[in-house]
Amino acid sequence: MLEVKDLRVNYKTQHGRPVTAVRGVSFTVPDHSFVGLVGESGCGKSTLGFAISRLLNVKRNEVSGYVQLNGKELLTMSDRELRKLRWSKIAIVLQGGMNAFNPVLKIKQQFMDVMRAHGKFRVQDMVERIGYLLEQVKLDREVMEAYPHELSGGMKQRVAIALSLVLEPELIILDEPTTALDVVVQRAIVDMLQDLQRRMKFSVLFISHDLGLVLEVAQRVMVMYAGDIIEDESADVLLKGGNHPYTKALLNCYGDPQSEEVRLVGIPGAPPDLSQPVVGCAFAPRCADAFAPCTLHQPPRVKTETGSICCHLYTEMKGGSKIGN
Amino acid sequence: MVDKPSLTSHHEDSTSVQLTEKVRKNPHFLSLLWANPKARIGIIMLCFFFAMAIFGPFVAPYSLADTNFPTSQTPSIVHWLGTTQSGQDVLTELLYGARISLFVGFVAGAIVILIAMFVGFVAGYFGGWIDDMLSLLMNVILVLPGLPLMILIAAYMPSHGIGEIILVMSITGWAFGGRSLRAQMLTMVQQDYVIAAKFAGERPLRIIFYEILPNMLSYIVANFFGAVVGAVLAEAGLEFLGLGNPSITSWGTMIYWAQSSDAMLSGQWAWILAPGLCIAGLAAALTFVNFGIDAVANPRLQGE
Amino acid sequence: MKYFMRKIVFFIVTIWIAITLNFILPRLMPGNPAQAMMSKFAQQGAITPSQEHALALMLGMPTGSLWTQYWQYLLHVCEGNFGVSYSFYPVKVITVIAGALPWTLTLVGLVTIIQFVVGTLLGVYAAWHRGRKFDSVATVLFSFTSAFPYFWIALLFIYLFGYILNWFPISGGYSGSLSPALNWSFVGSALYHSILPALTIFITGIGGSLLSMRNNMINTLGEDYILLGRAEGLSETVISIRYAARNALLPIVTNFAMTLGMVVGGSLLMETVFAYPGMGYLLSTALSNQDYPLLQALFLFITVSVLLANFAADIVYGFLDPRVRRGGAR
Amino acid sequence: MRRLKRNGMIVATLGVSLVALTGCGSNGNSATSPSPANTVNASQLVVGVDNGSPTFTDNFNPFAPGNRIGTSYIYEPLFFVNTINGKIDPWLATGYQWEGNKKLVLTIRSGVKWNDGTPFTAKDVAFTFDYLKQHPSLDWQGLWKVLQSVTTNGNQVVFTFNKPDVPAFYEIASTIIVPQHIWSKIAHPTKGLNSNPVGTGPYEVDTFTPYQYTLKRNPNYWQKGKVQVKKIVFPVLGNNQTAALNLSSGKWDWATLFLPNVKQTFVSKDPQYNQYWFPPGGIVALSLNLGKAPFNDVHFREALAYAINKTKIAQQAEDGYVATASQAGLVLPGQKQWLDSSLPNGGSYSYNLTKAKQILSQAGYHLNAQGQLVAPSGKSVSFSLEVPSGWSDWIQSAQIIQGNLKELGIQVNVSTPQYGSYSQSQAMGQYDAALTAYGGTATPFTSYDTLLNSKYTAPIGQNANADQERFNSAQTNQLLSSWRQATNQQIQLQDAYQIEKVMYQQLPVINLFYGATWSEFSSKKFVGWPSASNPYAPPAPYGQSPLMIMTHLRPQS
Repeated sequence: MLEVKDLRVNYKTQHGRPVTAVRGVSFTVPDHSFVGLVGESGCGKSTLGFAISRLLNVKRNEVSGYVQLNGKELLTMSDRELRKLRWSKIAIVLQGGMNAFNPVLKIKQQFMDVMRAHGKFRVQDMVERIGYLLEQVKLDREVMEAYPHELSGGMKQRVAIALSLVLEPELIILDEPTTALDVVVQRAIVDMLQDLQRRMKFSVLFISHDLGLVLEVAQRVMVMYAGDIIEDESADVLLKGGNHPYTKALLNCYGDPQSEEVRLVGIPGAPPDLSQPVVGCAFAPRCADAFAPCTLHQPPRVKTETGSICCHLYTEMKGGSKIGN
Repeated sequence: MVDKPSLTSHHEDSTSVQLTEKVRKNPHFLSLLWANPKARIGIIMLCFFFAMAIFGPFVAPYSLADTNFPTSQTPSIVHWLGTTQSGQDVLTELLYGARISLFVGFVAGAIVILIAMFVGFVAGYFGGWIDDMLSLLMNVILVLPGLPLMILIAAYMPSHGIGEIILVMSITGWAFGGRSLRAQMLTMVQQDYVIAAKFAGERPLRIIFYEILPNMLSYIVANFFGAVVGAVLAEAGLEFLGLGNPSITSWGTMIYWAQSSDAMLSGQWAWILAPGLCIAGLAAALTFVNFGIDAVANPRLQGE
Repeated sequence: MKYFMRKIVFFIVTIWIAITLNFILPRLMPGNPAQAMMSKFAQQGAITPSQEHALALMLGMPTGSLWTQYWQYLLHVCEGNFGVSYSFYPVKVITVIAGALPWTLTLVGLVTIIQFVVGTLLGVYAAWHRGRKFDSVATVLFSFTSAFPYFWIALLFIYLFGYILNWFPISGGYSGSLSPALNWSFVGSALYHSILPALTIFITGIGGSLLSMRNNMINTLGEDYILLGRAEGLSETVISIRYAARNALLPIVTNFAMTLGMVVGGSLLMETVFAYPGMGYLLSTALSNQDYPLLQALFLFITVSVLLANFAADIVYGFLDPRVRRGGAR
Repeated sequence: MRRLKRNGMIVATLGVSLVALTGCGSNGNSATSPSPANTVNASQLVVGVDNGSPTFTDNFNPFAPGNRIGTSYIYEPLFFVNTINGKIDPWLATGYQWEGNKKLVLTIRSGVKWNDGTPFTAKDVAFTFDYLKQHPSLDWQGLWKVLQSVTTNGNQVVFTFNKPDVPAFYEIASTIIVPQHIWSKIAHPTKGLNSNPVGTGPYEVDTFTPYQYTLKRNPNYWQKGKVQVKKIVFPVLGNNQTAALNLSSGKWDWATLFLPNVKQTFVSKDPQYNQYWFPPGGIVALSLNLGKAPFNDVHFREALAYAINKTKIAQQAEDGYVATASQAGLVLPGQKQWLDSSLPNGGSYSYNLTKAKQILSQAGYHLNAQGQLVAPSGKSVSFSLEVPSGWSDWIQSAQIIQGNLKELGIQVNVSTPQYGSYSQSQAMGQYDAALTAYGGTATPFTSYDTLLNSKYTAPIGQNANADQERFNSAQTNQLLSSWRQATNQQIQLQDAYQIEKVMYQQLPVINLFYGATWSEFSSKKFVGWPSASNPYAPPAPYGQSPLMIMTHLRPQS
């Protein structure tokens, strides 16, 4: 189980103040669960994903907080330990997959590189395993002999998923895995992913800007805005409309995911400048329902029946109980 | 030369994207450049050389026409860098020489970049057979070894002077810039706003100059500086071989005179050392500025 | 295959253009080189008509229409017949060049390769440890050295190591008392004589390879597959070499022609300063003697050498980059 | 490159080929195993003169322009002509006699052998000249334009002329002689390499590598008692800079280089032995295109002669190694026996700016408001001055002239075209002004003839082989013709005096300074070098001087 507590990421810039891309985020990803993480471009969701897997550039980013995988603290772990743990416990699938493969190595070799980094395998066994995994993602075994440029975007994405499974990790973080693909391919991959997750019993943190897509596959969805998770709710609740005005607005953008009709309602305004301290609710300037406290105090995180939310409006109306500080 | 990476980043969340946006639109490009330590060294050095070219003649200890000093002197208090075989003060020559060296470098660089822009833009914008032909031409010129080609052309030139040197360098030097600007143009024409402008029926010239050019400025400047470096070094090489006009005073002709007057034999190390250092310094200054431009334009090179 | 065919066609077209350039240039410029040669022979006084006639007979002036001459010229080039050198008369140009080519090829070729390997490795190191002391010092230092004019460094070396300290010979390719042969004393002498020239190329050239490798490498380090490699828990060595350096090398191989062109150009000047018995020194003596047949042939040989090296680089590139080898788009 | 150094090389080439004709030999291979040279050997002379650029070709062919300088030590002429003073020493011929002015009889030395042991005879001499006739490309002097036949009569060779040409004697005298038994079998004299030369000279080829060759003494030499240097080593010269460094570091015993501040850079390195002598060997002059205004105005030329500071040029451009040149067109002091003593000031124009201005204003020139000189025609005077690219001392001279003439209000543009274009524009008369060299010949006749004889010139736009400044004077032509036909010394002298007057008064060219023969040598191993006090030969290691010098050198005791 992945447990994230008060995670903060500051980007250093050449000029002026650091930008706080992730502002004290806490959440958990339980075993065998499929969790979605959604938000607009620039909201910090990918940064969050990278921070969890400790892939951010140490020199340019300050990361603080706690990230624990099955009780082991990732952020302070030694490099050697971390390297061992990577991929065998926590794997990642990158956006688009276009550049996620070394262009000069065959697919097979890239699989083998990972396996060799984590143990001794006989070539024959490795080939067998790769073939099996490729079949799992509904690809031909022969694909292992191909170079990345010889594959289509959808194929590459499948290979990326197969690659993430090679050491049977407990958690897979998928960062916009389908963004560059067309809708049909996207659907096929998402379905396959869901199927794999159910069969192989790993956990998934699925990062995407496409709330509609996430709602279809995830059990639980976290909505991120301006570096913070503003709503963390079960998919069922969100499908009914959610509680946070931002979530609602996002849902409106995509229309009713269950209906054929798509209404595009843009959200006016732009996210705040994160190099300045945020006073009050970050979404307040764009929120149609904002009232006095919104611009003054940061809304506390309160529990809902199936999740949590940060919104004065909700607290006022439901009087939910605070979590944490 | 450094291969110019693409402007776009794959990590949307990274703030560097915002920086890149600033590069494109923010007028404070120079202040960003200044923030880069290497670029800062480069800019300071460059300012120094420009100051030398502008004010050199005013601060020079003697007049350039003054040829009545004892000849072939080694450095002394009176002549910091010694005197030449014809009784001129080496320091004075060095200060005056900055003008010609910078002039040749920057004029040749400007011509080179103009040709490169023209050919690169035409090839990249129009594509098709025009692109094929121009690309072939550029590749051919690129693989022909530059200096031997310059020597061959210069050898047949009836006379030698600044004009001829600039001409030779312009003929042979534009292909590198042309190729990289073409590549840049190729990615630019696929940008949405360019496609939109095309559909809106804007004329190619307008699209190139109003829509595309501003977004390519950092490339053009980098290529220009690269061309200047090439021109400064090539000028020195041609002058050294006696293919320039030795009656003018530039850093290249200074080395030419120093070696043809056996400066080494008479122990006048300063006469050889100083102009070479100036050439290297000028070229290095431009390279440093280019590092800075690169770093500002290319997020991956940042944060050093 | 299409890739290689294209490269071969390009190779041939470029050689043809170089040959044609060689033919056209002298004819575009005013003044008749052969005439110049004549007056040169008769420098101590003006040339008399009988001398002019004698010389014209001796040197063999081109005749016929421009097209005939061009056709003749092409044929001669194909036969390796570049005429007779003015300054080495009656030795054929091709013989003169055959004496110089090996020296340049060996020295410049070898040092360029060494310089490239060392520079590239240092570039990898600098990029991998970006921002650390080595990187900062190396980038600044090598930006300077790569801006040094070759001939200038060569002059300083001769003065310091040859004349003042007397550690190395001032000029030449080997000791005069030896005959070129494959024995230790000759090879040793040749190596000893090549140290300063080699050092010149090395010092001025290494910055270029280092800096371009460093920058490419930094670019490559920003690629997703590097990030993924880290996430996969691959070792530093595998990531830096197999993933980053291997890919960062590709654009450098593509730009080989330019790098090589610069090194060759610089080495030519270097040879002139050291009176090294190679193509560069030959070029500058041909230049000062107005030995046009030799000059033209030298340009052609240098061009063909660079082209061949470049062609080789293209082939290597084909093997290094599967996108080219396996019929991808490029 | 310093132009005069370069000139040295060219003279060397010329010396051999112009004069040449002789032959050489079969294709034996003399490049045997290399001897361990470079050890300090008191009996060998190391000569830094032959520029392989970059390496040597094994060619001792006296007819080929690109031959080895060592060729000069192997083949010999009929007479040794000292170009410094015109003195003639018998060499392969012992004497000569003019019978009228159309018949020359030479007596050939007996007891001379070719270095392959074959005796040398008058037949070889006649063969050599006939060989020139058969191969017009070898007849650089155009001797067969005036010769009718060359025949032998015992040990005599008879030259019959079809028209009188007494000065042709010098060309015949310096023609080098090749063996009939070798060259009669060679059909294309210039096309082959001659790596095993057969000559009568004091040396023969010992070893050869592309970087160095050595000559050893010819055991059959006819004056072998006089030849004491056992071995001569010719290393590759290299470029000017490295050559100067090598000379300065004492690696060579004899060289011909321009060195700046020679006392410090050469003599001081070994003051006991290191010496130099730079005797004048020609005249460097400002050539003005007489076919153009205002150069066709003798007053203008005279003003220029006064306004140019020749002393400064000699001091700065030539490091003070040379003297300013007499306007008479003679290389002094060597040719002083030809000088008309009535010429004022030895025929020299001294620097006098006031006088120059005065002459100009008397001739109707004036300065305009911008300070430019305006000719009587109303045109302001400015012109370009051409100097070959890379001849740095000439360029420097031109820059000084530029500064001098600025004082007169004349704008001079110094241009440095490639040599080819430079020589072409003079040949075609399409130039304003140029620096040029002439003179230094054994008899001043040859210099005057090529400089002044209008039969060689051509209208502007057409190729003139000589007289490129386009001087045209019937009186001068007449004087030259008279001189050409005169065997009588007095008549020759009278004609010379007249021509000197023309040179002095009409200034066809403006003489600047004497071009020097650069020569540095060390007396550490050998003494007996030529000097100003004993100018028995020009001190050059090329041309025919070595024959004379090698018979004068003796070991340092």
